[in-house]
Amino acid sequence: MNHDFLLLLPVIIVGAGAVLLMLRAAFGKLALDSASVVCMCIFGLAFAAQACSALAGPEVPFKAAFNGMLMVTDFTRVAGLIILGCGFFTAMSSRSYFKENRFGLEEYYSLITFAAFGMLLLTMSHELMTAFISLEIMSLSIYILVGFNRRCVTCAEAVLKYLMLGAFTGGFFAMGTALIYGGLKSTKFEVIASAVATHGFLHTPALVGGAFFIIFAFLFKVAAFPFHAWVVDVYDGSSIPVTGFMATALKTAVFAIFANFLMLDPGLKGAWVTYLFYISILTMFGGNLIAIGQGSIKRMLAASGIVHTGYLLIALVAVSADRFTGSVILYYLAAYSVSTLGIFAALSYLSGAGEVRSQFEDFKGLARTRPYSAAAITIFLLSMAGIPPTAGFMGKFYVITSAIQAGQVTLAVLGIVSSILSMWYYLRLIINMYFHDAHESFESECTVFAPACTLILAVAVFAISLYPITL
Amino acid sequence: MFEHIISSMIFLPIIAGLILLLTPVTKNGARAMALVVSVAVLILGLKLYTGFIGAGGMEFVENYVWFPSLGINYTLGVDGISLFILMAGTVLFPSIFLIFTTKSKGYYANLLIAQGAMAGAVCAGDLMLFYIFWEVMLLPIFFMIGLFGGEGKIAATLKITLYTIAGSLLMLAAIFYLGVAFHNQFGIWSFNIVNMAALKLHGTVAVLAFVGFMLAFAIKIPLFPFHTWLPDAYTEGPAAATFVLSAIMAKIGVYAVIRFVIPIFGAEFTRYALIMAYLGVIGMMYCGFAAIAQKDFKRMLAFSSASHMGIIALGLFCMNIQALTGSLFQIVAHATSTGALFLFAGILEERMQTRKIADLGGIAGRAPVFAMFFAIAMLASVGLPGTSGFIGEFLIILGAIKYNVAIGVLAGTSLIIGVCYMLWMFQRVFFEKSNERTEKFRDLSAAEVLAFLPILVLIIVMGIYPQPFIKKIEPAARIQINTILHNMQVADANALLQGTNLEK
Amino acid sequence: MEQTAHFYLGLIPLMPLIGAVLIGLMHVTTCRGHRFPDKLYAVLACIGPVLACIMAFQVFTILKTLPVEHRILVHKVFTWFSVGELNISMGFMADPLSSLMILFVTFIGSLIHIYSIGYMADDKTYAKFFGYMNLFLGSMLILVLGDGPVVMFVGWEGVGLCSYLLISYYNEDSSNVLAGNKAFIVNRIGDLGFVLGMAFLFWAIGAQGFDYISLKANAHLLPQATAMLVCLLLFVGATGKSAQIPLYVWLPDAMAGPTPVSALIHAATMVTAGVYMVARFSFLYVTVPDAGEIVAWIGILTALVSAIYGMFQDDIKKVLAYSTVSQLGYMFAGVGVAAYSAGIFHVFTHAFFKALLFLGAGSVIYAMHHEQNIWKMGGLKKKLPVTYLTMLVGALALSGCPPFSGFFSKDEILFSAFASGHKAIWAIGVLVAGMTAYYTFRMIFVVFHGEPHSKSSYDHAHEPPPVMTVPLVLLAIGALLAGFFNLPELFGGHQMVSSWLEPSVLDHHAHAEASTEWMVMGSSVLAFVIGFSIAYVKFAKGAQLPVFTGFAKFAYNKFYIDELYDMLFVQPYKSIGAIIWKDFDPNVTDGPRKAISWLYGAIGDAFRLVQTGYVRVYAIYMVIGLSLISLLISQTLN
Amino acid sequence: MIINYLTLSIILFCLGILGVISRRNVFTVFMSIELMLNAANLAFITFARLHVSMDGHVLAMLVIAVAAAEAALALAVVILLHKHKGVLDTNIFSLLKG
Repeated sequence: MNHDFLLLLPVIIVGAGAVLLMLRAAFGKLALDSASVVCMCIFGLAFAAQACSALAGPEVPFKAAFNGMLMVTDFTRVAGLIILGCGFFTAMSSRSYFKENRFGLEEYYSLITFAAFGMLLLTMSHELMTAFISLEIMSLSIYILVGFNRRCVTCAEAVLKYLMLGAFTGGFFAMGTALIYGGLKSTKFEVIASAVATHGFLHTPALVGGAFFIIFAFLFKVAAFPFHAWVVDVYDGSSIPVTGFMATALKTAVFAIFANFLMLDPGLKGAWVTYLFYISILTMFGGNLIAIGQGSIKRMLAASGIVHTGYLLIALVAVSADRFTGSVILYYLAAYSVSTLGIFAALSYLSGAGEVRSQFEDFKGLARTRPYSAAAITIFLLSMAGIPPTAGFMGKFYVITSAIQAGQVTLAVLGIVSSILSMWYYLRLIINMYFHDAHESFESECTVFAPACTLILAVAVFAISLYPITL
Repeated sequence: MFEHIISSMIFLPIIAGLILLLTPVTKNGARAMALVVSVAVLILGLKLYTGFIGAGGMEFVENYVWFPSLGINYTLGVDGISLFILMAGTVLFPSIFLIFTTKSKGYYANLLIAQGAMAGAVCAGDLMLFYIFWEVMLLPIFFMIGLFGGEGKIAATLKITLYTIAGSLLMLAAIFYLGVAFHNQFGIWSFNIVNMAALKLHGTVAVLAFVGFMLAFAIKIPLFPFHTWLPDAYTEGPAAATFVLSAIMAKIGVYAVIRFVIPIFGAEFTRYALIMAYLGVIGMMYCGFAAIAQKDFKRMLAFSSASHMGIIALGLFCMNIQALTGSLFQIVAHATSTGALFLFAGILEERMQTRKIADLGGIAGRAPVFAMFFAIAMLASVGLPGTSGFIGEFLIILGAIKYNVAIGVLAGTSLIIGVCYMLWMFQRVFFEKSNERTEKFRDLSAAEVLAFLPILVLIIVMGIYPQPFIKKIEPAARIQINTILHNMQVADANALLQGTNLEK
Repeated sequence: MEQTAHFYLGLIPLMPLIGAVLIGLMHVTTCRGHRFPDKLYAVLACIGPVLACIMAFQVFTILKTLPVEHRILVHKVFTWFSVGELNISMGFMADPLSSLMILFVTFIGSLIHIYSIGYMADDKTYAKFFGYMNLFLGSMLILVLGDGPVVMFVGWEGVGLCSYLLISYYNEDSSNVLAGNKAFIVNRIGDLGFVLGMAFLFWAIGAQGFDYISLKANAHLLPQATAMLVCLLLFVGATGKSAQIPLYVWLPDAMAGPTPVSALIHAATMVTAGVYMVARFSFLYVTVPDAGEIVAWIGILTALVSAIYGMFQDDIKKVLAYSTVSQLGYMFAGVGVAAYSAGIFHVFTHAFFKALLFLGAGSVIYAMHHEQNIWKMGGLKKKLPVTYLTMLVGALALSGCPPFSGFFSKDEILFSAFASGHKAIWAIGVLVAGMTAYYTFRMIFVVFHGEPHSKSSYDHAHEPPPVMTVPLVLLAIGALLAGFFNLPELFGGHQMVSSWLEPSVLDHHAHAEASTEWMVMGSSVLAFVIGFSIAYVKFAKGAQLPVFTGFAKFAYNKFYIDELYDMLFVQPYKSIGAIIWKDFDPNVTDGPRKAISWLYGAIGDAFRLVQTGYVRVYAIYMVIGLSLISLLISQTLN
Repeated sequence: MIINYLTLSIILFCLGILGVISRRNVFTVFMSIELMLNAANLAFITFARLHVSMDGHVLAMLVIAVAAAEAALALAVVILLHKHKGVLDTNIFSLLKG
């Protein structure tokens, strides 16, 4: 019981912290800056707690506490670490961001915390309705964060698009849950696992349909190919730190639950491999093709996010369900999150008031005036492109290697090809930053937070690359 | 320090470069530091050279477990194949720092990083480690060309970077495949080059992996028809970048073919050697012909360099000891001669503010020392006996004749082709009447003379008394040749087997 | 005794090379500051050749003391490079052939160096000139002394380089540089033949050792076809270096260099290297007579063609240049019919009288302030008596008037051609002899006899200083007497040179009774007389610049061979380069890359259109995707 | 008997989908989404009846709660949009594209 409590501690900290922040803000007892500090403290504490708990290895299904609706494994532990880290750095860069864009409110931080709470639950949830609810907790907070800047019409448009399509998929998720409930008389994962193990996946049509709807919902959230269209606009519309948060933490959480659900049983996974195979290819190349045409950095990053989803799907296809550790997926997520968050942190203090600098052209000659920021951004871009010795390279290494090991040579080669294609737009930004003369001085009255965040993440890019995992 | 002599040769420059990048140093301070570091590396290199036995195996081996889970080790070592490329870089770098002064600190930092990375790529004994250095050594060049290049620099940068990265990423896929194949065959993970040789590869996937490797190296060398990035990059890039590209990086492509492709893909190599050889010799003639049409001396030198690389590549694929030793020797010879030529071109460009041959003339009268040095380097590059250029070219042609008469004869034409454009250029730049532009050409300063002397001395010494160098190269070359011959015998045996099967 | 000889062998080439390096360094280090006095350079320049000459004589005498079958000294200085079965050592070999060569090479070389002191006196880059000259002499000696084809090739290319440097010596004027380039490139074409020849030879019999001795020993192992191939390829090299058809075109242009250069390099020494090489490889050529046949024919045809050119030149040096080509043709005819000693003997005598003629021409030009057109001279006999007399000796020797040296050597060749049954070659040879006599004396008469054509320059003309005339006289004596070294039995001589060369060249001795020998000799003398008298009639009384028409015009323009080559080789080469660079490389070779990047961008733009921004449309995409997947699933279910 | 309820819920669900992709008014769209959710609820109840267990009812309750939250947010967004443009046509809000 004690142990269980320790495992839940991060969730509790985050949840309680969120409520606390909300209340303090409601009564106006909290300045914006201190709110950000508090938020960072919450994430820091939770992170510490998670790190401590992550030392202990065994799988803990909360039979007694939550009737087995939650389950903690190493996978969820590390996923939680990543999410909390993302939250921490988002809060950190938001502080500098709101120095220039003055629409920040204290609730902002509490919403981030709520979202993180939902994500943590989502990673741990071992039952469909729990998953649904935590998904909604996460999503609703994110919706609000996306539309947080009430004065800007694009934010409103973004939230419209995201909310509408999100709710739409939510409906599918609910329906899927209903179908599975109908088929198996329960929505618990282990019931599904045992059912698939005994009769095979295709035995009960209701299960097939339900799983299909649910996987569709996940694919939507991670912006896999046919369901990706929203992501570019929403990232573009929402404010930079939020975009960073969405791009990293949300993707981590959803991929965690996605993997958990898919790896319940080899039969279940085996049934979806073919579709995921094609979807991942489409996602990689579709993402590249969207990215190449973009003039705005945020849109480019959104599109490259689609590409990385493609790689993660490769990993999903490649990892074997019977001895699933998810180390590859998590490593890739960590590497990707670090570099993405890094770029968004840098953008959050470079883009200036009202995000005036959003296009490639606006960053011409950055290296002349702000060499260190330019260097950091370059590092992040190289990591995304998978150039050694960065974390991104090792991530690709693990993904591709596991794909080859799983016999998916085609997928591996196509993955490499798509990373060649992705060089185009990453290099474009580097070239703009370095090889042109500066039009402006990139002045921005920013606090130390976001630059510090950038620095830490830049170091992390190399640090993570040195951390070995087992396939 | 001396038990980790290679590591220190690799990381001393890299760390120095990073320090330069991250700390506010004046450009003169940067230059001084770069000079000191490169000289220190040179000293280490000389120590290594003197300590090198040359029995054919790896020496000065350093081996540390890095990623135990995947058998990726930090393995370094030097043998007769890598030694001279390593030394070429080590010897040539200080002279760059002596010569070029009027640039920002990033110039020196990038050069230092490139030097370290190239040393790493040459000494790496582990595929992953090699790949890491292989990619890292491109980055400084990317920034050098982009930051300090000419008008068309951005196009050139994009072209070279995308081209090379495309190649090397495909090689990466091949490397992963090798790793997995090794794991499947022996049950353990390893990317060690020596272990890889034990790998049994067959089927289309093996051929694809072979192509992946060859493509990366062919682009780097560059082998016809993958050379199209070269003229732009060499021409637009600053002199030092061009120097590094032509003198050392291209050679690392050649080196990599010997180091990786021959041992690992022996069967495929022997099967496709003829095609490669033809590509090499065609490239030699193609670029030689293209060179005569150039109005821009830097671009002309670029094509001439590509042309020579064609010959060097040819030497790899002739599969006999003379040709292989020849091209290994020629690697160093070409590094010295073409490297020097590009440095001279850089000086010309810097002082004359033009790259047009037509704008120049009569420099020999103005700057006899410069003219003489240039002439020596030029004669070496056209392979005049008594200079380093002759030995390698002669050996390669000799080997080519044995391998395939047609190729040999075509390779021989390099004697003529090279001389045509070189003399043409030399006449228009150094002879004839001087114009108001070249009137005020300043002859080499003492420092520059000092910087060039070692290169020129090397050119002459290697031409007159090459045996010591060859003695160090030959054993390693012989090992490679033996593996090739073994593969050929195996192939013949298989053919025979199939033949008998057909008879049945 | 032999030890000292070995010692010398290494040293002989080194002497001039040291001089070259020394002078070069001194020149380069001082070219910006104050110069060393020219005298110093002059002395330095002459020390090397003279010392080399003395040593060469030493070696010669030492060899002479040895018994005939042991007359061969080899001195391997160090292993040059050895890879696998290939083992090349930087070695030098003195046998009768090479010892004879170095003897007159160093002797004439020294004389010309001394001459140049005067001739180049008012030259700005005095030191450079002597540096090159020394470098040349060193390379030439390496060429001659080399103990194997590869070492010979070092000298071979070295002399080519020096010839290039010295032809384009006055490099302000682009035509000179072009001449230099032409020489270098044409030589390179020949060198390709040489290298390929070496390669084939090596893979055939080179494994046991790639120097002359072991090659000679293994020559019998060589298959006939390979031997043929090797001989022809080597001969290609020879045609390049010794200006034979089809590669003779560079030599006339090479006259752009200073006259001593023409005398030393393009008359006496370098251009005869080809003959030397063929003689060297006589052990190969004797195995394939057909190859010799080809050599002989090419030689005699070259002799004929260039003699025709020679009759119509109006540049004094061009006349001599073509006569050189023509004489070289004789030599090849000689070695071609396996009369190697005769060929070498002609090399020997030719060295004297041609050097003499060039130096004479040089002093004429010197006197006329660098006027080279013979039609602008005339009547110089009184002004330049020494030059006139010496040149007269040279002319007589060249045109084969007994008893001058040229007579004996040429006659030797013609006789062996006749005796070995090559009647046609002999006939052409006699014809050419007549033409030689004609154009030589045409030159002599036009330059020295008759009335001066340009008064002013005539008045300023004066005999050059003794430093130039003394070498002339010495050479004249040589030209006069050199023939007697190889006096045929007929005149009670006993062919010293031939018997001396016996051990090193596999001579094919054609024996014929005295009557034929008399006949042959008589015919060539007759030819001389005819040619001389025609020249006398036409020019002795002085003559004006003729207008050439018809065949004469055709010959005057050298049959338009240069233009032909330009059209056939140079222009195509350039245009191919242009095409590759302008059209092929960017569009074809680089095409795929361009296509890919364009396609990538294009599809990218298309995708941007699909991102309409209407949320409904996005929902529709999702539904379409859903329905497609569900369709697939239902496929699998059934 | 059960099957009818299921058919009804499927029909409702499809109507919802159709509404989302066919209607341009934000309000209608959100109503269609509610329709989909309610179809899910109906399915839950039906299956609860089928399995004779209360779980279905609980799940339905939870879904309703979530739907309510979503609806609240939706209304907020509607107001926000109306403030900006004065109309509720989704096609008006297509500034972000390409």
